[in-house]
Amino acid sequence: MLILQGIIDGILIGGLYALMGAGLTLVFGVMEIINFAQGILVILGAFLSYSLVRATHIDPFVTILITIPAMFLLGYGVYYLLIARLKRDRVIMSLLVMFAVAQVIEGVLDIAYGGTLVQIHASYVDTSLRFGSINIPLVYLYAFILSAVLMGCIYVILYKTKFGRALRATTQNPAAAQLVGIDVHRVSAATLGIGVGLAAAGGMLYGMTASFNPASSYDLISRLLVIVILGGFGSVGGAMAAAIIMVVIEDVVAVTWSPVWGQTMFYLVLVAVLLFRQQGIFGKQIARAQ
Amino acid sequence: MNLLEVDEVTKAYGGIQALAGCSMTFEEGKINGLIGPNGSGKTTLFNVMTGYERADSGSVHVAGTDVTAASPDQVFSLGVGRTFQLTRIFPRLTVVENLHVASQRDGGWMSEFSRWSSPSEKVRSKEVLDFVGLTRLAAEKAGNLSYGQQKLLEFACIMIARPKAMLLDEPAGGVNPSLLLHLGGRIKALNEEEGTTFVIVEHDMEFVMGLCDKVSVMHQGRCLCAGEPETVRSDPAVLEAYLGTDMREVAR
Amino acid sequence: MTTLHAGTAPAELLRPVEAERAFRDPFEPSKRSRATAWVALFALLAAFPIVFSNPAVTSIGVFTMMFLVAAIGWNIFSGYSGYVSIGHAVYYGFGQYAVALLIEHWHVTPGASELAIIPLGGIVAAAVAVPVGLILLRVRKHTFIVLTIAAMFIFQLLAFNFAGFTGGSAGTNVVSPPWTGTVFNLPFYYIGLGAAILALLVSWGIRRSKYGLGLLAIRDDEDRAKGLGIRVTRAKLIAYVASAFFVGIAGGLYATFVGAVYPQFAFDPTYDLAIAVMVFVGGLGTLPGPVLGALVLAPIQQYFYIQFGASTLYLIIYGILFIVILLTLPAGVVPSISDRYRSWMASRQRRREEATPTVGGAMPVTVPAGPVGIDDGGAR
Amino acid sequence: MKVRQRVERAIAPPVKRRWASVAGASLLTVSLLAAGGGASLAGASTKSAKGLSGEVKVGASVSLSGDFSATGVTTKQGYQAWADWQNAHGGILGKKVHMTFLSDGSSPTQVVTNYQKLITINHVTFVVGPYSTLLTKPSSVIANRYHKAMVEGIGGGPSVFAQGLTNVFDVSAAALAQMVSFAKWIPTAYKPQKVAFAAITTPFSDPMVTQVRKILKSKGFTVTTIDIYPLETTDFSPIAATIENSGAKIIVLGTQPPDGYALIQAFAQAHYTVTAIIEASGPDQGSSFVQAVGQTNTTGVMWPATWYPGAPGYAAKTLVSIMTKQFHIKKTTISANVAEAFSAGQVLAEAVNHIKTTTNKKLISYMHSKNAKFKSVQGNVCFTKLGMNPCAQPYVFQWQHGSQVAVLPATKPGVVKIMNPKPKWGTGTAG
Repeated sequence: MLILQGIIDGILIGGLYALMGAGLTLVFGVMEIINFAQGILVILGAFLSYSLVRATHIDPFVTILITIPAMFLLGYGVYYLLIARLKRDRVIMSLLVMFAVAQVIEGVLDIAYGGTLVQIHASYVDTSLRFGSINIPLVYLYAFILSAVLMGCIYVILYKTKFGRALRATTQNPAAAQLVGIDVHRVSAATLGIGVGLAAAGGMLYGMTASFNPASSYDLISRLLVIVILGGFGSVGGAMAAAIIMVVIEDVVAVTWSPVWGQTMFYLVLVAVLLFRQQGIFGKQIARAQ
Repeated sequence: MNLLEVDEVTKAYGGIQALAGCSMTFEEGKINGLIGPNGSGKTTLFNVMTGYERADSGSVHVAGTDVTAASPDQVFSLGVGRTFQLTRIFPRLTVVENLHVASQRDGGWMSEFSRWSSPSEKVRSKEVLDFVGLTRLAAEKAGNLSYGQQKLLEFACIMIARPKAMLLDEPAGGVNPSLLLHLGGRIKALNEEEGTTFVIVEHDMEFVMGLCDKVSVMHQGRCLCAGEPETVRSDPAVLEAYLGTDMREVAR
Repeated sequence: MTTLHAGTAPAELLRPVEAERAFRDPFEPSKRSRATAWVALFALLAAFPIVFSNPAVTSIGVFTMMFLVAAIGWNIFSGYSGYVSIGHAVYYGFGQYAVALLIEHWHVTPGASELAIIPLGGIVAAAVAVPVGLILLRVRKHTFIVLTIAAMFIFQLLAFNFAGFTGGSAGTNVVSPPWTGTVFNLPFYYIGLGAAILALLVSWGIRRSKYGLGLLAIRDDEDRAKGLGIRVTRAKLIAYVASAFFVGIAGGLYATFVGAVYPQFAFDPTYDLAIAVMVFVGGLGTLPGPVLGALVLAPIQQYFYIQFGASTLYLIIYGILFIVILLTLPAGVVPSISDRYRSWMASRQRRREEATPTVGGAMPVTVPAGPVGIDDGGAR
Repeated sequence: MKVRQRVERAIAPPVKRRWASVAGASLLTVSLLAAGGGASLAGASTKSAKGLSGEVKVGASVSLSGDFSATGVTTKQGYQAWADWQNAHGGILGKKVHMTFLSDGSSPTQVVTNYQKLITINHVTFVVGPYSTLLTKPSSVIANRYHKAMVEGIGGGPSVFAQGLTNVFDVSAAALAQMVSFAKWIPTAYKPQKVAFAAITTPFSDPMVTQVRKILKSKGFTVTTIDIYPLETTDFSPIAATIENSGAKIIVLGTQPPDGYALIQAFAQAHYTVTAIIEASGPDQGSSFVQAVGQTNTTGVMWPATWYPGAPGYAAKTLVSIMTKQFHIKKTTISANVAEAFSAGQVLAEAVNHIKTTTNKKLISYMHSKNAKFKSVQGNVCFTKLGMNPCAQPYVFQWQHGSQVAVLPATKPGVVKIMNPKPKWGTGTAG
């Protein structure tokens, strides 16, 4: 029963990580950028929703109608302001730039909110569904549902729209995409916008399920990176599956053995998988040499 | 004697059969041409021969040694160097530095940790640079060179290690005619003076036919035929294979 | 020696001197001036704690030396091979724990004999780096970055888990040498400086060796390097172990100096980012880059804490400063300055040549070609 | 986006070595920095030397950013409040107290430099402790090197005392003592039964819980589950699930605020009924706790602390009024850290005023002497050889009807009756 509870918790929380990870993997896929700021952006999203809820007493889920567009613009701006200017060693340079961005955001959040731990509130925060001894907190369930819906939106955007086609083309070959008239910069900027926008949604959900302060981002980003690697860089579906599998493994180990080993296992699984499959669980085979 | 032997090699990517039981031999001291329509498996064959990819089945031998499962560096140390269709040099190293990358394994195991810019090394690299005519650009970053110069540099990179065989993948691609003439001259010279074996994948028929002692034709992952340029040129099967591509090119 | 028909000069005429001249960069400062600069720099560093003897200043100096050793070490692997590791804190941690635990288990008397244990931190770190490197180096660059972070967390968690051995969350103590405050920092400073010089010599030796060239080749195109006979895994592993050694030394220095070793600070997730920032700002893959980066940024960081630490303003200032440097000098300060210097020298020389139109100039022209090279002159 | 000039490169071959120019540049930078940094640090020293005579300088490093930023801020407030109170009450030896703060970003590295700076550049006469056991350890070593007493209130993990330093004085109850009164109370109220334990891996929480376990085990209670989880944990549901599954009705948690909130929330969501629950930290955070877990879930939750805003300690009322008036903090939300820092200051001042000299050496030997007893906002203070405070009798607090009250030890003044068993989750009233 305990294991079942672990599995259910893992699936629900995994969904949330999938949402936060989706932004990361999408951005990587399109422009090979490891967005090291995704962790603090999630926290930023959480703080924005927190402020909105405190100021207007609207439901937290409504706040994302404001925070997602706002954070989209942030991502869009960051692309043109910073990332587009990087010319060489983009992978690592962008990692460092985004790390610097993360520091700046953390500094700003610290000044604005201080280090106090806060949590986003809603009336249903204590409610949960019970099936026998299995217990499903409503907040987690809602979070999972919203994650699923947003992931669905991402799927639609990727596969059913013109923008999605441009985006996928850019993922596969930026140079060729440029040749057929795709404005790679605009696609990239929009992608970073979407990635950051997803962080806003993920942040709201994270802020409802856990208490947070500006220093919470470091633990988040390392886990998100692991998920994205396992899912195969650039694969949204992979990130989703990896997130759920990883969190389930972690939670099951945590309930049956110990939480410390649960977390250790989280990282050990990554190392073990990569020893056998360098492209992650779901990543495609690396393109053949020339 | 055959320096390179490819025996019944197969290689598939997903549903595409790039090599379908390809058997081929390349004689020592000869300039061998390897032609075939696009997608006939030439580059894949190179990859398999030089250890960049592992054959699904079949075997590859270099001077009698089985290299089917060898890694690129092992193949190289047996004296087989190659170039790439899209030139691969080290753009952030200077031209001279590029050259010395390949001379790593000269000497004993500690030689690796010796200076690459020792006087004797420099004499050797100047010889090679003079040979291909890049001395003037020795201190230049390789990434700043023009495409044709990069082709020459890639050629020189292999040459400096004095390989027994050089596998050139479309050396003429994107190179202007005068430079191509120069390159052809260098290949010929190296072949005559040092006895280096060449295998050249090329679409420029004039270049291949004028340079090679022997030409092999690939089609659909197999060796269609091999022989003197003249014989190959008039082989009906070859014409058949090229049908629909550019017959005049072949027949010319 | 084989006789090749060279483009112009007959091979018999080739002599080492001539080859030497052919490759010389006219703008390169002479060996002597370079050596002088380095000696002067280290003389200055050696004199620093004597001139500025305040313990708070020398304390910053000690931490700067730790960063200096680690940055030079880190650059040996990540700078030269292009495999950016942000998990070298593993070796920082192993250096710390090895030294702290060895001192404890061998009952080393507090004092100078503790300092003798510091090199063991490097050796243990290097020993750990062999199996860890063999696992991590199987993957390529992007994945490698994340995998190094994961490895760091694994070891951090293990340090928490095996509390019986490591002391768990309470950490491990090293009893500080019983020296007075005025001189306490000096031995640590000079050990750090010595280790930095050693690291620099190794880095320099690697940079001028064929082996180092192989690493740079791996950075530019690993597959191609492999095809040119470089045993890439071996090459990467050697550099990885060498850099782990120096980071381990920095860890050992930390353990004896600070006296407290904790899992989360030994295996610190932000440690490598700090190092990477230093090396990138200085100039990745260059010899003086990490030296410059560490000497400037490490003290600045500590100074910022003291000066602006009252709020997190320092984070913002540091972040913005870093972004500005990355965007304006993407290759790092060292290469950017040297490029500017070079183009300035070149334009000066051009002007001089225009004034006195002589063919030749500083370089022996072997190919009568225009500035664009032999694409045009290949038809000779 | 600028396009680099290609032609220029062809003419001026850039070669890898740019040492001289760079070595020159770095030389310059280093010397500038050395001069600049040294000068500015030294500048601080001349300024401070000139500072008002008749001031007693007390220095502290506080964590205003990083992991301990939340608690670091309250620590600073506590010291500041103490300085204000002390100055209103005659200062130290008739001189005004001047606090000097440096920020350490929660890093042990910085703390080492900071205390050296405080002592050698700011020339503080006394030092008081930073936040947390983690940082107290290295900083007390520095203080010891300069023969300074390290009077501190927030670094009572056993590892601080394990260093064997004689200059450390922890005015608060040591970690091991924190939950003792709870552990002693349980056997009086309950029959031996299953008890669940969980603790975060910090040098303070972990030993605290271990001590309770020892005591309860000796009284015949059984341990069902021990979960030790790392600092990085963000998802606490597996820990909650394990405890729920154990069926234990008595729960002892070595928490920090985030997990302290999360576990209560998880139990509440699962409607997991417990009869007694104590958390190391979390419930002590006042309104943040209420906000995080919801008003109705607070009732009955216990935590150990040496102080609470209504406690009758020495100068307690003044402290509360300083905090509310000067720092605009609601009475109910004043953190215990404030009192812990405040107490450190109080004890320091009392000791110095008693020996009538600012010599640290005499201070240390006096504080170790048998008859040295002090009173603080947290209660009585005396010291063992290693600097622990055996005179402290930490309270156990409980949320009752929306306010924090002391419930243990029952003999102490101002202590109210314990609410036992704890009501079901969500049934607490706002009071």
